[in-house]
Amino acid sequence: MNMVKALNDALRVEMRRDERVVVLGEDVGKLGGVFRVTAGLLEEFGEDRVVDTPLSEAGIVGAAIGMALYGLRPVSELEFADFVYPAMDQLVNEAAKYRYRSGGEFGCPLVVRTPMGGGIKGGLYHSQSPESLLIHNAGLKVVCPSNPYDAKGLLIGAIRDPDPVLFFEPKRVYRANEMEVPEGDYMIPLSQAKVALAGTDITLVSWGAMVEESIAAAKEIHEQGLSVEVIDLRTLWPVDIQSVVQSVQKTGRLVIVHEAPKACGFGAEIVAQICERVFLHLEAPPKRVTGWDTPFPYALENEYLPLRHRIVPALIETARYS
Amino acid sequence: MNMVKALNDALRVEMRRDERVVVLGEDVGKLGGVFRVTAGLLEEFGEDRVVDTPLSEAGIVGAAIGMALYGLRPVSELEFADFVYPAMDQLVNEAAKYRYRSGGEFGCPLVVRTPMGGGIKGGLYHSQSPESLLIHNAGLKVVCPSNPYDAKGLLIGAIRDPDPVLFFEPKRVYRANEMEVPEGDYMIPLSQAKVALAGTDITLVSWGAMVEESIAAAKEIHEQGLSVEVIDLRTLWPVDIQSVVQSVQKTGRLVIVHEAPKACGFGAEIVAQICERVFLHLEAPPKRVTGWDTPFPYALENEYLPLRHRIVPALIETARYS
Amino acid sequence: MDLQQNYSTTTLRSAAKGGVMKVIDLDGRVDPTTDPRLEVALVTRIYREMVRARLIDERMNALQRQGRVGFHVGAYGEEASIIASAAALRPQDWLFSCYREIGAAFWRGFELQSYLDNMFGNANDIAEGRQMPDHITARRNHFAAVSSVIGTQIINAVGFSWAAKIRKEDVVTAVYFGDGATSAADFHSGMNFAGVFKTPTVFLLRNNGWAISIPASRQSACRRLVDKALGYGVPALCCDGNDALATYATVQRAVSSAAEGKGPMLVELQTYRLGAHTTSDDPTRYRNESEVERERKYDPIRRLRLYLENLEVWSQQEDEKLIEKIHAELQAAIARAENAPRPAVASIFEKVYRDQPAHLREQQAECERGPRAR
Amino acid sequence: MDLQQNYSTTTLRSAAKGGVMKVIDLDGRVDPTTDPRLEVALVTRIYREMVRARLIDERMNALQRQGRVGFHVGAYGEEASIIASAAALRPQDWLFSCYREIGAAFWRGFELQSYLDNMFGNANDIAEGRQMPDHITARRNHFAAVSSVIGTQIINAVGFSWAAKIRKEDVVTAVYFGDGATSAADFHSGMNFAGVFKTPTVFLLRNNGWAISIPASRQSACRRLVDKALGYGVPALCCDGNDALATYATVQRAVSSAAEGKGPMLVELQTYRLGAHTTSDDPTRYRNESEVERERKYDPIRRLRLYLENLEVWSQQEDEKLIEKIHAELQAAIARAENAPRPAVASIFEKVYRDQPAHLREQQAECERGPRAR
Ligand SMILES: Cc1ncc(C[n+]2csc(CCOP(=O)(O)OP(=O)(O)O)c2C)c(N)n1
Ligand SMILES: Cc1ncc(C[n+]2csc(CCOP(=O)(O)OP(=O)(O)O)c2C)c(N)n1
Ligand SMILES: [Mg+2]
Ligand SMILES: [Mg+2]
Repeated sequence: MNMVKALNDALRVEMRRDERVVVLGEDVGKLGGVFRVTAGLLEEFGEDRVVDTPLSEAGIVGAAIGMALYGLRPVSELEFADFVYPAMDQLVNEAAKYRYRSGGEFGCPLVVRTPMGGGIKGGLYHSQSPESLLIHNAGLKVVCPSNPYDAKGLLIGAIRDPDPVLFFEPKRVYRANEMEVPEGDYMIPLSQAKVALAGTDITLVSWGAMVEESIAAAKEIHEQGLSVEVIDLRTLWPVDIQSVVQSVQKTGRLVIVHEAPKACGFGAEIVAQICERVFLHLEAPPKRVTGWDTPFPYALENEYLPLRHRIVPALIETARYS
Repeated sequence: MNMVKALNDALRVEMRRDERVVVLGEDVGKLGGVFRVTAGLLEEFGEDRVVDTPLSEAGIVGAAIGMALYGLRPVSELEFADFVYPAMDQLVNEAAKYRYRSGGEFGCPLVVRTPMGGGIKGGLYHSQSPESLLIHNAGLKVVCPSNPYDAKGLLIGAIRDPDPVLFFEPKRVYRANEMEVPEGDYMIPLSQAKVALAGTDITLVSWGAMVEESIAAAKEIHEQGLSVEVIDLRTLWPVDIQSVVQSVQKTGRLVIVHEAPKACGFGAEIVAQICERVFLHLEAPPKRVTGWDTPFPYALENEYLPLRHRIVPALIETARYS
Repeated sequence: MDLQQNYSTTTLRSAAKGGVMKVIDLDGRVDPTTDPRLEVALVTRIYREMVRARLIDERMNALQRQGRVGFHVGAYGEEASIIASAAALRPQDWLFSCYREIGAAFWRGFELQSYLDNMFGNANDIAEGRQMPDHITARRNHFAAVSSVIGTQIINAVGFSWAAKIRKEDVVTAVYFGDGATSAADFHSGMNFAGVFKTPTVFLLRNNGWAISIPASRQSACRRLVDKALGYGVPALCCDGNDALATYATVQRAVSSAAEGKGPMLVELQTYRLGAHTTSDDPTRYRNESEVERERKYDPIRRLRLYLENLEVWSQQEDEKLIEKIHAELQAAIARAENAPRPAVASIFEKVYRDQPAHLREQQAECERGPRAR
Repeated sequence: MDLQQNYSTTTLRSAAKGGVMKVIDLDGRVDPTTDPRLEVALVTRIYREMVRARLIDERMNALQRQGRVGFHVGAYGEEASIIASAAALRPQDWLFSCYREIGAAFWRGFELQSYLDNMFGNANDIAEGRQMPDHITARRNHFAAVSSVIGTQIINAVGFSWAAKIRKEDVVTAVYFGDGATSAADFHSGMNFAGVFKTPTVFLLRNNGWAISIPASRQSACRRLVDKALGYGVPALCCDGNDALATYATVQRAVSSAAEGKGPMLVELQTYRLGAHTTSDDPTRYRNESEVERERKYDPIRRLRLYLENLEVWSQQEDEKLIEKIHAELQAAIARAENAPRPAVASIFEKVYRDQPAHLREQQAECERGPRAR
């Protein structure tokens, strides 16, 4: 099953199990979403629970907040993460703060799914990775799976979570590969990172589409006798920093790989936290391999992305540092 | 002159000098802005150049972008930085990317002024410090002065800058103190930090309202024989990292103080950059003293903010680390 | 008498097709053709709540001036538009509001003590002092948590009412917002979604003529604010919001229509902000005192009192008793709120999420361990 | 003949007061009462550009299928609404567009070679391959840089036209957007600001019945899209957007009105998207082929050709010559664009700001120094 199918399956499982779950967004109905993640849901669950909305991201998220306050479990889709900005006010000022400002009288259990990152030649406006903006604003949770199995389990976990979850789907992975994904119900709890590849010499932290690139890079330098531990964060916030801490305690070296621009990206936060927690274990400066601090260009997409050709030298440099 | 007057003076200087400069925003006309920064401008420059707009931040910024494309030099005011979110899409997807996506055919020289941070018991929605969100999105510049003199010079610098500038005004400082501010025209170029207090043992980096708190904390521990170098960044992005690097090369210790929440705040970026650049100089883990990772509470504002009572122990801890 | 003439020329006044619904004139006499013939007990209750709202406002303004509360946003002159509209809802219905409609929460049973605990931001406050004054939460009273951000509650209310429709539950959701809010993005998406999905939403556009210093005439170039509804396929009504009976009747019509499954309705409540925008505002900088003087004639409380006196169901004496009672209640609630402890430091770190995550546990410990602010 | 009947029942069709402006019928005959009596040379030029636009579309779709360009968004069936509207602008006027109005840029002199350099994202492209295909910039042609974000250009165009008004310069700014965009926040602020500040803006609402899979009837519950203008105090006109003469005449009226200082106008151009949304789309999933079949009758190119043929100023032969010429031009431009080099790596790091800051100098050096992507 590829990631698109796995996500579709997760939605089906939850919609069958819990009739409070509704799906809304642009083109999620008849079309089944521009990436087909919601294909067939309209036919199975009907117009009340699978809703094609007018073209307004603020509307999609703002209405979902109202539904969540009422007691539904809305799952909104934004067509691309680049279009999260029209909904930022609702996310940051309403969803993120509703529980807090009501002293816990109201909760806001909603999921906002959105395809993120590069990999489809989407240029400036179909490639962005805005995760750090949502992390910075307290009250939101942020998830980003790297493979079909995790995608299904995490989406189910996100839907059952009592708080608002931004669920970023790496569109480069959507149909890139298939893997065994169990039928039916299983859940991966949020805030648990996974060791995607065990190793001893360097810790590489990543998420989403860059996990595969990281593993490929790790395997490549394995031939040179370097053993890289790749940690797939899976949930970005609240982050499972203990998994990273434990790994760095072992390796003493840290590389972080993400697609978003470097400046104030989530990589910086991990560097800062690791410095705060295990400074004396660090034998080399933590290194970030990221998107450049520019908009996301169209033609030179592969020069923009932190793909294996850029990860390998970063790993070698970090390994050799002394 | 206090900061409000200094900013007002900067606007007057630029509006007299350059008739392309126009001011627009909610209540900037007759009322002179909710903090009176634009007081008297309507009377002097007339309705065409000082415009009270309808209640729409997206409109204020979106229209300013169009004006800038035409060749004007709009200065927008958003009533509080907390209301930057309705304008995020225009800022991130239009202002920040216009030059890039047009191959430099168009520039977008506009300034968005907005009062930021705590200090007036504004609670959740009149206290936020969203600077890191704007830094993360390439194409924007971000400025935050800490005192009246810099505020005037930097605002003039921002207005003359060829690119979009977010100009955050620390409202806690607005009327807090007076200082000598020259009449007439002077400009402080962007991207130049300032050593606000020279020292040798620890580098403290801050901006906006926390600079004064930092200096106070530094003076307090001076009595204990610790010499703190306080760097006021003034421009947050593009950051003058060299000033920080030079200081850390000398001190080997770094503390960053900012009001915004810690996670993915600009402090993390500075930590990461300093690790990348002068790791071997660091004798202690870089430390962040920041707003907590929660919304900004009303009653316990002073417990939320990283005021001197929290800066002092952080400095001591960092100084003693070995 | 032309309504347009009654109001300031600087403010945009709307008139729905067939005009503006009015019942009581300036002397408290009713127009028999529009009189909804409400029960005296109901009207008296509305009147009492309107008086209470005004006295609370006066008291809060005074407390703010004395530096005892940090801020207040009042509803001086807008009491009918707020309380008579809330009165037209059914018990199971819900209200979303902006910051100026505390009176509507009181109507629904929100306790004065809870209000004052919010005003003082003390430990007993429902939100434990996290929010500014006048930013209340009253879930038990079917009243959503107030945000400061203009307009956001509109689309939230639409989603809320839409959920009730999906769940086939007989709940209408009303949402208050000001003339300024009609320019906000969430008015646009809210009205549009409500129209398309025929949600049981009642949009209560409380047009008080001003958005801080911006007159409604500059907020939009439309002839009448209700014209905006047409662009969303949403029917609209308009009433004199300083006329409690007209307000009640008009809002009730909208509520019934929504409850019957006929979808949303926009109701413009034409009123006037007699006071400052908030205690932080100085309206003399931008509006003429003469305009305000002119508007005082339409004071909704005076008109409703004259109506009740004409019916001989209310007297000067009763008025005095009422005022005294409210003052006493206020006195007691203020004393309790003012003497209550500040919120615990833990309140900063709790309820960000349902379950406190590790990083907030750490930060709370750090905060509790460290020195306190001076 | 009732216009409502001509179009799919799934799409929302508007009719301005006094109905929908039409000139040419399906057989190319004109209605003398509405005929703007345009010069033959002008109409012929419009026709030629419409044909060119269609041929470019066909060719780009083919190139995309062959994997030679990455993406294309066509205007099949919407050529009149795009080209005849652009034709109604004066030389000094400006255009802001969404992604579907490249034909309008061509009208204003944008070069085919520049277009293809964008399509291939090569080093000669004005934006050096930074943008997706069909996202052009043509400053020299008074055409703003295209964004993918629906609606944002509307308020930008309002600001632009407002600037011209402030500078007292005789420039009208027209802005294209789709029916879907009317739901976006920036339509709301754009229309509202234009109304309030009486900016010389012409809003060109290209209603092609669909926003990807969402029919216009679900985009809004309003009866007619032009009804939205009323809520902003902006006058509106409506025309058959598949009728080049009606489109020209209607848009010209709006441009003149704006140029005369009468403020903005909304023009709804009623057309139909005969093709897929883009090359990434599969419309068979959500709309009936029969609806599309029905719409083909209203093909704007066929109608305009019949009109010209009726006037005996155009012939089959000329058509063939035109097609041949366009193909040859295309062939040459494609070859040049396809063989041009890729943009330099430096292009990633340049033009983020006017002057390259230190951190981008560093990142560029790092990128240039490091290994290239495989
Ligand atoms: C998004 C946003 N922008 C600006 C403000 C600042 N502000 C607070 S109240 C107000 C005016 C609101 O006017 P209106 O909607 O008419 O309500 P009223 O205060 O008159 O009841 C403004 C601009 C805000 N709170 N939120
Ligand atoms: C803000 C935003 N949301 C969603 C999208 C995805 N999207 C691209 S085109 C489109 C439909 C636009 O429809 P319309 O405005 O009618 O223009 P048309 O394509 O029909 O010409 C959508 C939803 C987008 N580009 N921008
Ligand atoms: Mg108002
Ligand atoms: Mg369309």
